[in-house]
Amino acid sequence: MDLALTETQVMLQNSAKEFLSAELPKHRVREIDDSETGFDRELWRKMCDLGWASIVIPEQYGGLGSGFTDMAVIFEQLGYNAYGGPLLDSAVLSAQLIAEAGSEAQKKAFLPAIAEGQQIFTVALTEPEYGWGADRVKMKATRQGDHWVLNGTKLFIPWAHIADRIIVIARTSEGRTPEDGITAFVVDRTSPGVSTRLHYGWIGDKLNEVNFSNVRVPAENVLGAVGHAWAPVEHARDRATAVLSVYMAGGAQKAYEMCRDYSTTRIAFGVPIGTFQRVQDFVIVALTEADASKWTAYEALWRLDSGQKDTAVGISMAKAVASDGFSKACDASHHVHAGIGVDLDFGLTNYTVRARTFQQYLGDSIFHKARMAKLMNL
Amino acid sequence: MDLALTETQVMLQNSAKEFLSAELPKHRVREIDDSETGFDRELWRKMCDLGWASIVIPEQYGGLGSGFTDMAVIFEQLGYNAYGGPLLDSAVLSAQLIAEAGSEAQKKAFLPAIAEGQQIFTVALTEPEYGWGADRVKMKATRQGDHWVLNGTKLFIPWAHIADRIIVIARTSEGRTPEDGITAFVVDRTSPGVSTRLHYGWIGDKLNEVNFSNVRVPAENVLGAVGHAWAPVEHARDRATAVLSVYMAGGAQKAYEMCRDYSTTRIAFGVPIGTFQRVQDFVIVALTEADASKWTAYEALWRLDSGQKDTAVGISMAKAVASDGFSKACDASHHVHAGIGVDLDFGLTNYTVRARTFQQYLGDSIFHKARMAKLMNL
Amino acid sequence: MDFVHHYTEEQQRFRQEVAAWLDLHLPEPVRRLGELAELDRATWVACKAFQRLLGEKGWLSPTDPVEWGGAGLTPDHALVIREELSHRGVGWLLQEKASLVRDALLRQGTEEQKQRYLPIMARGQATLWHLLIEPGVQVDPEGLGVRVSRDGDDYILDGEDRFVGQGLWPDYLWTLALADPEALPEHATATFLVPAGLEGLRISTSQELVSEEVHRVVFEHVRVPPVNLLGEEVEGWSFMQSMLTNLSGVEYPLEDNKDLSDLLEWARTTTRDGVPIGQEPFLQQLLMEAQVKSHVVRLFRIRNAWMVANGQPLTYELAQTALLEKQAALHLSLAVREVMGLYALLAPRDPRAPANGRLQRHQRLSLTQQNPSPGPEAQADAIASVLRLHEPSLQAPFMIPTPWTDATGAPRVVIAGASQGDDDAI
Amino acid sequence: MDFVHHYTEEQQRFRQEVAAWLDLHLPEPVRRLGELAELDRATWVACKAFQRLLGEKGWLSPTDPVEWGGAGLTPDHALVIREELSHRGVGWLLQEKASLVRDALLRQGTEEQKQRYLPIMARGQATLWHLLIEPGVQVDPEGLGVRVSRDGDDYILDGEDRFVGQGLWPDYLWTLALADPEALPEHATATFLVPAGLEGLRISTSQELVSEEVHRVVFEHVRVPPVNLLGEEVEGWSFMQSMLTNLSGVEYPLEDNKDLSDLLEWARTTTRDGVPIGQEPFLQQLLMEAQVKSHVVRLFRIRNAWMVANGQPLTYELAQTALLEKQAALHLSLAVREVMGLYALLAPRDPRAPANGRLQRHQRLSLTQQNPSPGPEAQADAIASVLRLHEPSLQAPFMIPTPWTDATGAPRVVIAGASQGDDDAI
Repeated sequence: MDLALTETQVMLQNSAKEFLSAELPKHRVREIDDSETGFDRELWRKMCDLGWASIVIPEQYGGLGSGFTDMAVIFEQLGYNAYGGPLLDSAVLSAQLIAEAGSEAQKKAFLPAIAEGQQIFTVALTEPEYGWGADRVKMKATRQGDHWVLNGTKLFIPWAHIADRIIVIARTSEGRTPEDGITAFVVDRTSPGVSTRLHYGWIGDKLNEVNFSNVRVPAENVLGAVGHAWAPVEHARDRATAVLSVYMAGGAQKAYEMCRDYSTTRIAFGVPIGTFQRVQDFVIVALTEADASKWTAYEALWRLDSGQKDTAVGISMAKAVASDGFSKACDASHHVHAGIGVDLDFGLTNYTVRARTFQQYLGDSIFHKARMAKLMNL
Repeated sequence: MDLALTETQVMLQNSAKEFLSAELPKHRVREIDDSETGFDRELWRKMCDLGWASIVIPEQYGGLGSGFTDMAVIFEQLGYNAYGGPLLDSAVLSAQLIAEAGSEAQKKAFLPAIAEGQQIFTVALTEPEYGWGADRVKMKATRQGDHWVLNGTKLFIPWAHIADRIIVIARTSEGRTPEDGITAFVVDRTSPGVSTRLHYGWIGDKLNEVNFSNVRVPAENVLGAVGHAWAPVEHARDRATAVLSVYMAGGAQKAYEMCRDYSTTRIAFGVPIGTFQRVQDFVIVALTEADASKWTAYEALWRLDSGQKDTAVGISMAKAVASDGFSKACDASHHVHAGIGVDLDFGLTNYTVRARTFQQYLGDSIFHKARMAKLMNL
Repeated sequence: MDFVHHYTEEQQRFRQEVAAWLDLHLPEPVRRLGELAELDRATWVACKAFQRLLGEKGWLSPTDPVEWGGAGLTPDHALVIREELSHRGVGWLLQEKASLVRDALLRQGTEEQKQRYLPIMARGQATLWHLLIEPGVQVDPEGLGVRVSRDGDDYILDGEDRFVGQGLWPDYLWTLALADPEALPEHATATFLVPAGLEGLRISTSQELVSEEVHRVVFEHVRVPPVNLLGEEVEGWSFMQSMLTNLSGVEYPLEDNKDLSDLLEWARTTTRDGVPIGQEPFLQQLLMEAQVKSHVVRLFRIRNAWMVANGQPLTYELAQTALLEKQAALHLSLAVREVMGLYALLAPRDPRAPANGRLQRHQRLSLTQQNPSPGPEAQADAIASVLRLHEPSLQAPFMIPTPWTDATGAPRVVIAGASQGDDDAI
Repeated sequence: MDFVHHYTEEQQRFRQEVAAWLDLHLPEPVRRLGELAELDRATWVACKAFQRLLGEKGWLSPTDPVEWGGAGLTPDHALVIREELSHRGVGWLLQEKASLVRDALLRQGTEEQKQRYLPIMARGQATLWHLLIEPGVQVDPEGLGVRVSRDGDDYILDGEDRFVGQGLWPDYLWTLALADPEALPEHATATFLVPAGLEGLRISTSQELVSEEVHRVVFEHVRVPPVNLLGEEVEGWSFMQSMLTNLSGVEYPLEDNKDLSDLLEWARTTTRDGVPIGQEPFLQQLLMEAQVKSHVVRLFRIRNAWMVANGQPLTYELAQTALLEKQAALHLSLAVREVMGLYALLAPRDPRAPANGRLQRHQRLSLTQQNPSPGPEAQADAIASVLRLHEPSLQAPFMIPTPWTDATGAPRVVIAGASQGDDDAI
């Protein structure tokens, strides 16, 4: 039994703390969020120079080949600072999908570029009939000679507007199960027929509608076997989900700390408001949601890194906890902060909007609990 | 708009308050609950002498022909005192089913006896595959000459052990829908082949397992048309559900009052515990659950009595609110009372055990919310 | 019992009259206005013009005497006006919160002040923003942002606070100002109706999650003439209490919860593999729970209005309703996300936004609607206080008390160094 | 990181030894005992006999020195013993709560008391009931039921309070007794280990929702000799704190939540029209929510034990875990009812009862497990206190403080009229 971080992990944590507190004060987060693309290429470059995009990419493809727990230590700090950019989608989700399903040539072509941050990848899974299961993949790809032709619409695709390549999950045949007949295609964002449009809304990540109109993709850009992409997609999604859960735990931790600190400094009726049991109860909710998110996520990562059984059920539990917990921690923090909390300059809403968004991203609590039930033979 | 009780209703309320505070102090409730049958025939006689069993039975059959709101005023007080006995099952559920589905001869034979309390009826609906929908009625009745033969088991049947007659809901044919092919039979409890057994458990009403082994029922004891009993069963159940909801609101009100009073009298750390916001919050939960239960139930009764549209959705909402609310009010009251609340002499558990039981009886919150959704075309 | 309102034939005829008048006079841009956040200057001018038309009919204060700009109508007629405006989505034009100030003026203003303010307010010639204070909630005087000092006959206001009101700029600001931060909380608080054209007033642009009706106003040495003081110098709390305990705003609820019905409609019409989302059992239960909460809030409001209409004393009811309403809003916000997924977050500008993005607005609004002053769930305090959970001996019903009212609801006013009012009650 | 415990080969051999011994010596009636409520005299005698056997091996206090009746083993060996007993459903025989009293005696008892009590406790020759007090929760001295007065050298105990312990009758009662109700709360509270055979002791029969482990004990002029006083006369609080802040009981959790796994199994195997109930989407979500809550409690306990084992200071963690555990119990209780319907309420005696009626017991237990002293969620108080939410300046971690410990965790003891200990700290 050992709940301590390794020395390497402590180093990663300290360097991330130092970097992010210098580079990402809350007003910077809002500036970047409010900018046209929501993407700061210089910041991205610095993050990649620290090696953050390379951590879980195998050594032979230019990565560090480290465990997901190492990656998560960084992401906990990113969550604490309310900014991740395309790191999760490119360096975890896309990279894992390529590492799992890609051919040697594809791995060599894509992974080093991702690891160095020279190329940004994203995965396009969800569609207008929104949902995270294989049954929600309806978009069709049809074979024409040595090309595939993609037609259809993907919604809520993170960072597609600045991505170099989009891994499109599409249906190439109808199988006996929804999982059958799904194929993954690596598509250049600048290919003719690809168009992206940023979604407008109260969204804590940059999501896009991506349209595909007779987009021709060479057959060699298929990742893995035609019709059998779902298993690697699910594996890659699981890994990204575990890392995202820690990101969310970091955000919940900050939402907790903000309300804890505010409750000791804000004076009402002559005393710190933390004197009032009602205020205390909200602080305690935020604390417990943050702790629950953190420990379920790290346990899931340990299962992943050490090859335990029940890895998938642990990851789904972690995401279910983080999906509910990050939002609840923010709600509780808003209760304590009252009026000041909804002031956009104050900083708390940087977390709330991400809690709302990531509650959904890669599957919400309902999706993951249903998955747990299935995995537990319920 | 008029939320006041009528003069008659106020009279009924006062007389019920007076009677019950004299006849049913909390130690009497426990005595009766702990007795072998859980039934006090003398008390039953007195309640019937006050006319309580006759209120919603039509005048031509020996009843008062009053509205369900009148009946509910009595039941609110019964709930407040944590005792109803077989009044709901006999004088509301069974009587309404007979009034709706019965022939003139059946009404004349049964309703006056119910109205005077000379006979006690109950309805046997639920089975080992427990549930409150038509799809849960599996027990078979088969025709043999001028008789029907019943075989099977009913579970959780209130007061069957002291009932004179049991209205058995059984399946006489398989229809296109679960509602088709259900028939209601009036069965003497003493008929050969009928056996009842009280359920053991933490149960706030006297429930029985009832077994039917080749029980012969004369054809004239079928209530209404063979195969078409479900609609009247559902109507009768709706009426009983509305009345039960008010009973539960009365219980929630008492659970609230107990914790409100206790919070002002119990001293801890030198002050009444009601000084502490955490205690206050539980008192407020109990109060709000009691109020919500009361007003949704009375609105449902008003819909029923005044023949409004959406009566069924109102009733299901009332039961959903009362099912959740009565239990929550008791939980909150337990929180305030701490150790003393779980002492069986103290009286609070008289309410808690009923909250747990009636949460289920005639359908729980899940069942009624699903029904609301269907009625609202969701 | 009877849970619906019945109208007389005369009132039904009046409804037709109001409807016909509205069809004729309600300007197109006002009619089309979806979110107040989209209010531009032209539309705001149209709104104000229409408000003046309403005011000329006396319909902005229908039950007030004609001499003060009202229409001298019955409460039932007023209800008809509210209903017809609300059905057209413009009930907010009635400025109902501002009417609380008008009522307080009517009761506590000087004759000169009544003459000066009441007619222009009733006639829709003055847009009023008021200090953000929740009814029934204890106010911490030290939390007040605006301070007042005396300079000759005039008053000088300094500081910053949050105000609620419509439009881009008000005509008047109603505010409390603290005269002496060193004094006991109840002391020396004054109420002003400040003309918004005075020098030194600045509406700051701090952005909030939902900024449309809450404004941050900065007072920089604003010189206010004595005529803008309401009541006496030390009657600030008293005037505020008079507003907060005013029950004329406790009226029967009108519309159903529009956000919830949008959500239900979306769940009915949006399918997954041909099955409406509303038929997914878990989401269905969530939706019905939201429906139940919304309906209970509605019933509580009916109860409250009925009690007021029938002269029954309110004790905990208003605070209970407000508390439940906030809890229901947060629950609905979660239900929207769980039912709609990421669609819940799309704004009106996004072509994929369901229900014109109203539910995305609800996501933010459900947070801003929580208690705006520190100390969460302040309504719970009010309920506990009125139930006297900390005082074993008293159980009598009374008006919502705060430290600044006594058990009869009468204001307690104490001036530093002098005694005024019922000193024993403190 | 590593979330499982790894055993050495030697420890695995020790496990085989323990298992073999248990298979040989665990009496059949004890093995079959489902609910403590069903404990009859014969079974209780068998339990006590078996406890003595365990004690003779030193396994009731495995890590204690052999001289005090322990087995001088490592914590890992102790864990093996706990696990093997728990797997057989008889972990409760270890009397772990009583071991807190033993540890406190070890630290604060006189030599004579250690000689007198420690060996018999370690050897299972004494069944101990202790006053019902929750760890980490502030105790109101005025709420104590037992009062003490002096009569010559002896002490006289009077009053009534609730005690926790196994069996039908204890050998000793550990209690706090208040010497002077007029004095300040912290004053003059004494701790006794009262032989249960003394005259005037009565175990009253008040029935509770779950009565198996909580007993009401009446003291009627019970004369207690000085040797039964623990520590000094005024060290009652100090002794209690020493017990409550004892971290030796903070160990890695063993079994999964049996009630929950019973419920899951029932939902897997019970069908409606051939479909397992656990596949109904709404109930499935409820079940998984219960699973999540249970697992989070387990992780928190692992975290706590790991922190203790690694010498990290605990602050809010124990109270947080206890609070969450109670909330999870109430949630599970609701889930049981919603999933099982009326089956949830059936007792073991009913032939239709699922899971031998254990879930019906959980219905009641979830209520009795809530805070037993007035003032709900007292754990929340403890968390808020340790987080110092009301004190802006301090954020240092420290042991769970109550008014009777200072920030370093040292007990604060003050005697009426005299000063002792760190007076400034009060």
